[in-house]
Amino acid sequence: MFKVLTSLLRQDKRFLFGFIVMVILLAGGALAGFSPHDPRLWSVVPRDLPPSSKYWLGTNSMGQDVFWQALWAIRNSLVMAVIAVVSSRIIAVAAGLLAGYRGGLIDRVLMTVTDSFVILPLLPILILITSIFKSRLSVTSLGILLGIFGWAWDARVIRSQVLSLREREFTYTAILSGMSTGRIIFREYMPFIFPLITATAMNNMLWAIGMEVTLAVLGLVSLEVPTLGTMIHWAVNSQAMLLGIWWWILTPVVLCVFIFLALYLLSLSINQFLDPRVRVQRLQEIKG
Amino acid sequence: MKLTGRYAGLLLLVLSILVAASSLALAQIGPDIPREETLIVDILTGRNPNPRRFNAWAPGTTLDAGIQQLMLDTLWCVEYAQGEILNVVAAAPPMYNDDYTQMTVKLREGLYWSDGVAFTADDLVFTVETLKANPGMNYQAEFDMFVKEVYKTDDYTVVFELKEPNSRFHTYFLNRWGACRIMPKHIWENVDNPMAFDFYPPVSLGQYVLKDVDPGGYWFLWEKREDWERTAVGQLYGEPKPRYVLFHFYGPPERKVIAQSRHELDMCDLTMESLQASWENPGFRTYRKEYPWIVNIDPCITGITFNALVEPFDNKDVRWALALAMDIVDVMALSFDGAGVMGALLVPPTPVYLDWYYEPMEEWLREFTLDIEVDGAPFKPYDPGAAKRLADYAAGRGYDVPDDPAKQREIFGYGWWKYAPEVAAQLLERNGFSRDKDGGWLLPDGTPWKITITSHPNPAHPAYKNSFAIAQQWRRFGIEVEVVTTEQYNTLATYGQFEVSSVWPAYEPWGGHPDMYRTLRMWDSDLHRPVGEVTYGHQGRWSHPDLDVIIDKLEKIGFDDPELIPLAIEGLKITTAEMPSIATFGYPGFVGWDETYWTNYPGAENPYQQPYQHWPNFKFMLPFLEPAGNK
Amino acid sequence: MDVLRVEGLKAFYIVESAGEQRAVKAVNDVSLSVRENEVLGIAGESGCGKSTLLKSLLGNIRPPLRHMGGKVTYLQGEREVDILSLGKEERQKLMWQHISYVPQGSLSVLNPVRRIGDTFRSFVGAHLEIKKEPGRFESLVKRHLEDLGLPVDTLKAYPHQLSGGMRQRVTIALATILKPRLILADEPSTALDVVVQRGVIQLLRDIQTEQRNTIVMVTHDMAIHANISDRVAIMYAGRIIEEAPVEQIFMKPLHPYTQYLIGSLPRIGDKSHRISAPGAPPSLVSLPPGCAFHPRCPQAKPICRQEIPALSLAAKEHRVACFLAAKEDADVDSTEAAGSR
Amino acid sequence: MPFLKRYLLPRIVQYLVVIFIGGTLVFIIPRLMPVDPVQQTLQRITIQGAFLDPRAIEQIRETLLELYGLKGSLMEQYFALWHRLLRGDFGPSYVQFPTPVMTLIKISLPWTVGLLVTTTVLSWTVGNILGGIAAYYSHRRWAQLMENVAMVIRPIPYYIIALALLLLLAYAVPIFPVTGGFSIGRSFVLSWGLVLDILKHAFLPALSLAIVGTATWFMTMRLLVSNLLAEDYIVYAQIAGVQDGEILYNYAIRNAMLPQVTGLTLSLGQIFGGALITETVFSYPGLGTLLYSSINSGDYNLMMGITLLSVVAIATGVLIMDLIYPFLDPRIRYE
Repeated sequence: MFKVLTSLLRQDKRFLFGFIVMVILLAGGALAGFSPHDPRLWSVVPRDLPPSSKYWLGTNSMGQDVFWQALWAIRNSLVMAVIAVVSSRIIAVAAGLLAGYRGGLIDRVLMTVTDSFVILPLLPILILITSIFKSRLSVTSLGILLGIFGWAWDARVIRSQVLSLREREFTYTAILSGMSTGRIIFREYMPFIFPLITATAMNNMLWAIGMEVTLAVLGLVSLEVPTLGTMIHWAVNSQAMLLGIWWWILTPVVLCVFIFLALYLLSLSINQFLDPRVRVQRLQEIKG
Repeated sequence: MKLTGRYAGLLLLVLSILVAASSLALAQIGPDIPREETLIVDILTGRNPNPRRFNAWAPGTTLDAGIQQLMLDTLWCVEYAQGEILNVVAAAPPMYNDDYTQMTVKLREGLYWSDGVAFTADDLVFTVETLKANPGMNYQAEFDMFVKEVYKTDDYTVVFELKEPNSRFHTYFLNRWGACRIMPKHIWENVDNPMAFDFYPPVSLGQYVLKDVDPGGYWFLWEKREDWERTAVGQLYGEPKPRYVLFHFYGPPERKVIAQSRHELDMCDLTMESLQASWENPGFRTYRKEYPWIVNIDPCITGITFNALVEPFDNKDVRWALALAMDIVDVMALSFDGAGVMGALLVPPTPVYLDWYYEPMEEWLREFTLDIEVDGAPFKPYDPGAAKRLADYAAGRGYDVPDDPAKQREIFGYGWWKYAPEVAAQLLERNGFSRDKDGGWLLPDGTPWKITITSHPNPAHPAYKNSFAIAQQWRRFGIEVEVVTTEQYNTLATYGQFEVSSVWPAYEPWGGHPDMYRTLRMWDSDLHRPVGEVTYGHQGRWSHPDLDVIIDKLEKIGFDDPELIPLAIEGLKITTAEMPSIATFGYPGFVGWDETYWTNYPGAENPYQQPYQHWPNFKFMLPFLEPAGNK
Repeated sequence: MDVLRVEGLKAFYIVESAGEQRAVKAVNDVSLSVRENEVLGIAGESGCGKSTLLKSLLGNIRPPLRHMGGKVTYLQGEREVDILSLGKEERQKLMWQHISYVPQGSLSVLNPVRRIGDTFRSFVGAHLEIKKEPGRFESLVKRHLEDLGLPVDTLKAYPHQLSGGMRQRVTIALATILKPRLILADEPSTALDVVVQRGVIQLLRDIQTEQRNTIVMVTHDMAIHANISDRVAIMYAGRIIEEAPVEQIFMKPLHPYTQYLIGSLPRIGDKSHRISAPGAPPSLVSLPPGCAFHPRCPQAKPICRQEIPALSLAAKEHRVACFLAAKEDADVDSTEAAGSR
Repeated sequence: MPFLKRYLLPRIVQYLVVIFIGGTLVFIIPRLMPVDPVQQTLQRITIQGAFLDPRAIEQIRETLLELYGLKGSLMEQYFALWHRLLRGDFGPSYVQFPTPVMTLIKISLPWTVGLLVTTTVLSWTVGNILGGIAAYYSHRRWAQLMENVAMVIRPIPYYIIALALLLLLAYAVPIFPVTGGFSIGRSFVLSWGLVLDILKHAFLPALSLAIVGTATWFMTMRLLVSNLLAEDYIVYAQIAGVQDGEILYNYAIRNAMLPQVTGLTLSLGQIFGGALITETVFSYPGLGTLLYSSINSGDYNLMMGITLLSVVAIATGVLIMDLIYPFLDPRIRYE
């Protein structure tokens, strides 16, 4: 694993870039814990100051240090995205494996449900749901909520991979040698499915972060928890653009771009490293 | 690559055509509507998804895009800038008999509907009868409950016989931000289902008539009637100046700033931030030309309401402790950069109410004590110097603030409660609250105290900023606070499913009349319902036997009785001592006016009228506007 | 007359792994000439570089494959052209009318979403003005298919609707429609069953008879070479190690590797044990010094481990690169030896 | 017919299941909300009415529950819903009572459809073509530049892009209108001027959608095509000297297009949910703002109407897509 990492770092410039940006972002998120201010308190620093040596990214109209707010935002947004990714991966893997391995009626039922989730208009439904739970939507529960809606696509990808694996020789050998289903799946299939999980995870993470921003802009999440979305929400509603407090609005936007770039480039090169076909396969799965 | 080139060329062509087309006509309004004869104003309640519905008597119809301002005049109207009640369609104030079971209304003569039919007592009688007979329509329940009979004695006199005494029956026809409006009988008598009838195109009783609507519901264009003098406002104030009035919803505040920068919006409501962003707009002005810019005559008070049925807010000491844990200067600084008029009483601190209540009660407030001792003397919570502290804050922010204490009182209010966290702590501790080692407050049962404030979801609404600012105070005091902004905050409040809410801390009084019945009645104990049921009184679900007595007395005296004010003062003393809600400051109206096309808006230097375009009173302003002479 | 002359061609795959650049010497100093109207077979185990050689002959060198030296000269009419120094446009002009290509794996080389006829149209349209002359394309294709005995209906089909043999025939038809002087065929019959294979080879042969063109046939299958080739070149580890008329190769193979190759062929009536070369072909990344075959060669001598034998004439029309077979020609070009180390 | 049974039938079943799930979801979710439509209406009346007697409110409440059809158990309401839906009736809007939901949708739908169909199709076409070209000529500098631009634009929150465009082209350089669908006071008679006017008003929202849409399609297409470039049939055609344009369009893009067509269907279906944010930013008179305000005001019926319409539209779109897909991809037809 470590060898793979070093060789990717050395030979793939995109990977190197994505890796460095990601490491910086993660370090920033970890650093948030050392913030001198409670991120939910206002009036802790003078208001509306442009970036300076004292306040690296300036201060906002609520009297908060944008730098530390941004670190908290990275931390919370990434945590939220990771929770979304993990929970959606669990559902996707379970559904994909079950449907692909068992086939028959289970497959048909599961895939119909899956396709329904692919087709349902997500934004209106998410808005409906978040406006119910908004008060209780912590970073964790928002992550889980997004996870519940973000698995369908990838379950299909995993299913078709399992389908093709099932037809391969070693499955028959394994079955004939009396291996249990669980062992077959975990010992024999996982090595093939794991790359798929990593590849789809990156995209899912991007989706989750973007969705959080949209919901926050509409004011549908817990607004005092700093995330990239709530930072944008406060900046926009305090007219940071019109009043020229550019450091406040630009910080979360630039962070969004960097997170995206890092994840995108990482996924691109990891995919290429694993199997150049995976991406196409994923996209072709749409036609279902 | 040939193909790509062709596509790019095509795209470029389309683009340039569009840009060229755009630069030809910049303005939002079409070529047939001369800009200099048009007054463009904001719509407060936003897009009207059903723009061709003018049925003002069915629930749900949007009224503030012209219906209540220009189209349907009411019998009476509150004028809160001057503190009076105007007779609009009525020729005189209502006349009650001695036991308030009969009300007689004299109507103005010489009024005509915009389709040329004369307005008479028949219209009013028909309206009341129609509404009474159609469940679901506005005022059906009220008329059913009170009106025994309604008839005319001549073409301009209507008599209401009431089922039970009601000294304030006329207020159903008194326009504050809505009232029962009158239907043109000649149109509605042919309508089968008055609930479903759209009343489009509408017939107007006001000085303007609908010319055009946006099928998308973003704007409504009204044109001055040729027979404008045959209307109530025509008789009262003469000819309105703008030939067209355009109600136009632009969206969130930044869009209004943009529209004003292009001189496509003359009057609108802004927020503190968007107001600050508007200074570069040529011709821009605010209500006050200098800091704090805001409208100080809005008859609403902001603040925070406790749910008196939820522990520990059922405890007066807790409510007071939370009030004393707030620094009003910091609250106002955080929410509106200090722009506002603070008010300690649950009465809006507008000039007329300052005269009616704050002035007479000031002495009492200064001497008022809580039953707790500080340094061996009863604690006096009132801080007459709060206005000065706010003025100092504003000066520190670089704003131009007058030094004269009297001027400061006029701008920032009379005073507020002291910022006394140590007294607050004392109040809590004597009720069994304690602090953990980090200074965080624990409930008497030893668990951490966490308060949830439910608030308005719209960042442009004062309640929104206010609740975050108040949360900051309590958080600093050591209480864990969470602010939940939700569309449902009003419903939650009505069902009592909240701890602390930013709904209006007290119901608004009339605005232009000293009667406090409208406000105090809501704390009547017989209106209160347990948590989980809809309440029809104040959402805080607080009541007090002494206040019940005062409400009863108020109910029995008329609208012009000299006892009104003394009784109300007694009631306000109770609400002050009990602190069911914390009042913070008067509703700050951030109006933004563009003087490029129109001048003589009713600003602070000449408040001849209330300053809003969304209030029904807007129509009284139109005859006084002056064209600026720009083309 | 030589229609194609390859001189000292080198084409390596440059791969980067773990930060190091490595060269996979797939075509390593190959010289070759193809005469008019002959079928030249190129044989060798898989991974010996024969397909890469063909790619290079087509001028289809794209990363990670890189041209490291040498020339590929075609004779076009009176003109000699080096395909590797041509611009893209000029190279494309040369294609199909002069040089054509029958690829391996007929399903994947046909555009899956277009009908066979459309593929013919775009291939022909790239070289002939068919838009301005309505009917010219149709009659051309029809006549060509009829000549080859293929049903004209296949034009309306999609690739996946055809059987493997039919697809391969269609691919051959596609490659030969403009009557190229030279056809480069890469394993045209691999992956087909034996009966179909024979038909496909027969088709190629018929075309060659009919159109009188030259074929370079790459396949690992010696039986096919026996069947169709006039001359055969044997490749091993990126080099040509023996080149001779087909009878010579089969009757009198000189290189020990060729001997193994021929020796391992089944023969009717011969029940003796077949011997194939011991060991596996070397990695093209790190070739053994000297003759690349020496680790597997039972007769290897010290010189074989030190110097690379040059391809030299051992008999009439028979060239071989082996110190054992051509002792008289032992002086080795030292620069080339250095280049391949 | 096996095609019918193996291909068509499952898809039709799928279609019905999706609509069923969608309908059930949009029925359940709003009822979990603490918003009480009657309360919302009462609130509006309270705001608008001068002074309601508290006792009268109780009476109004009863009347409204009756009128809104909110009396009865949830099961009864649920069956009533399907009963109505089968007749194509979404019931009355609560907030705009008694105007039918369908009427409100009909007012807003043309604007949204006009705006979104144009921009979606436009950005899909442009994005796919540019993406294909950029992948095909990936080593050229301009292609790399295009990719970098798309990569930076794509992650910027759409809201910010829209707002920035508005500030730039309606405020800083005021060449486009701030809001609305067409000029005020213009008579709604079909004419060249009106069309131009509508185009002018739609330009900024369309541009914002097109920028983001194009960037997204661009990136997907680039990825698809660059993966296809190693395909044998493309290499073969290149060797055969087939012109780049021909290969790019008929080989690379034609093949990469297949998944993109499905993507287009899905995104066209989303139209019925309205471009919620676009319409809010540009105050465009479409379904998005209608949906958003219905959520805010607890107008269940309107919410359900729009969301369900959206579900039906997407499901139908996908079904139609599935039915014509065999014509686009010959491999499926003969499977």
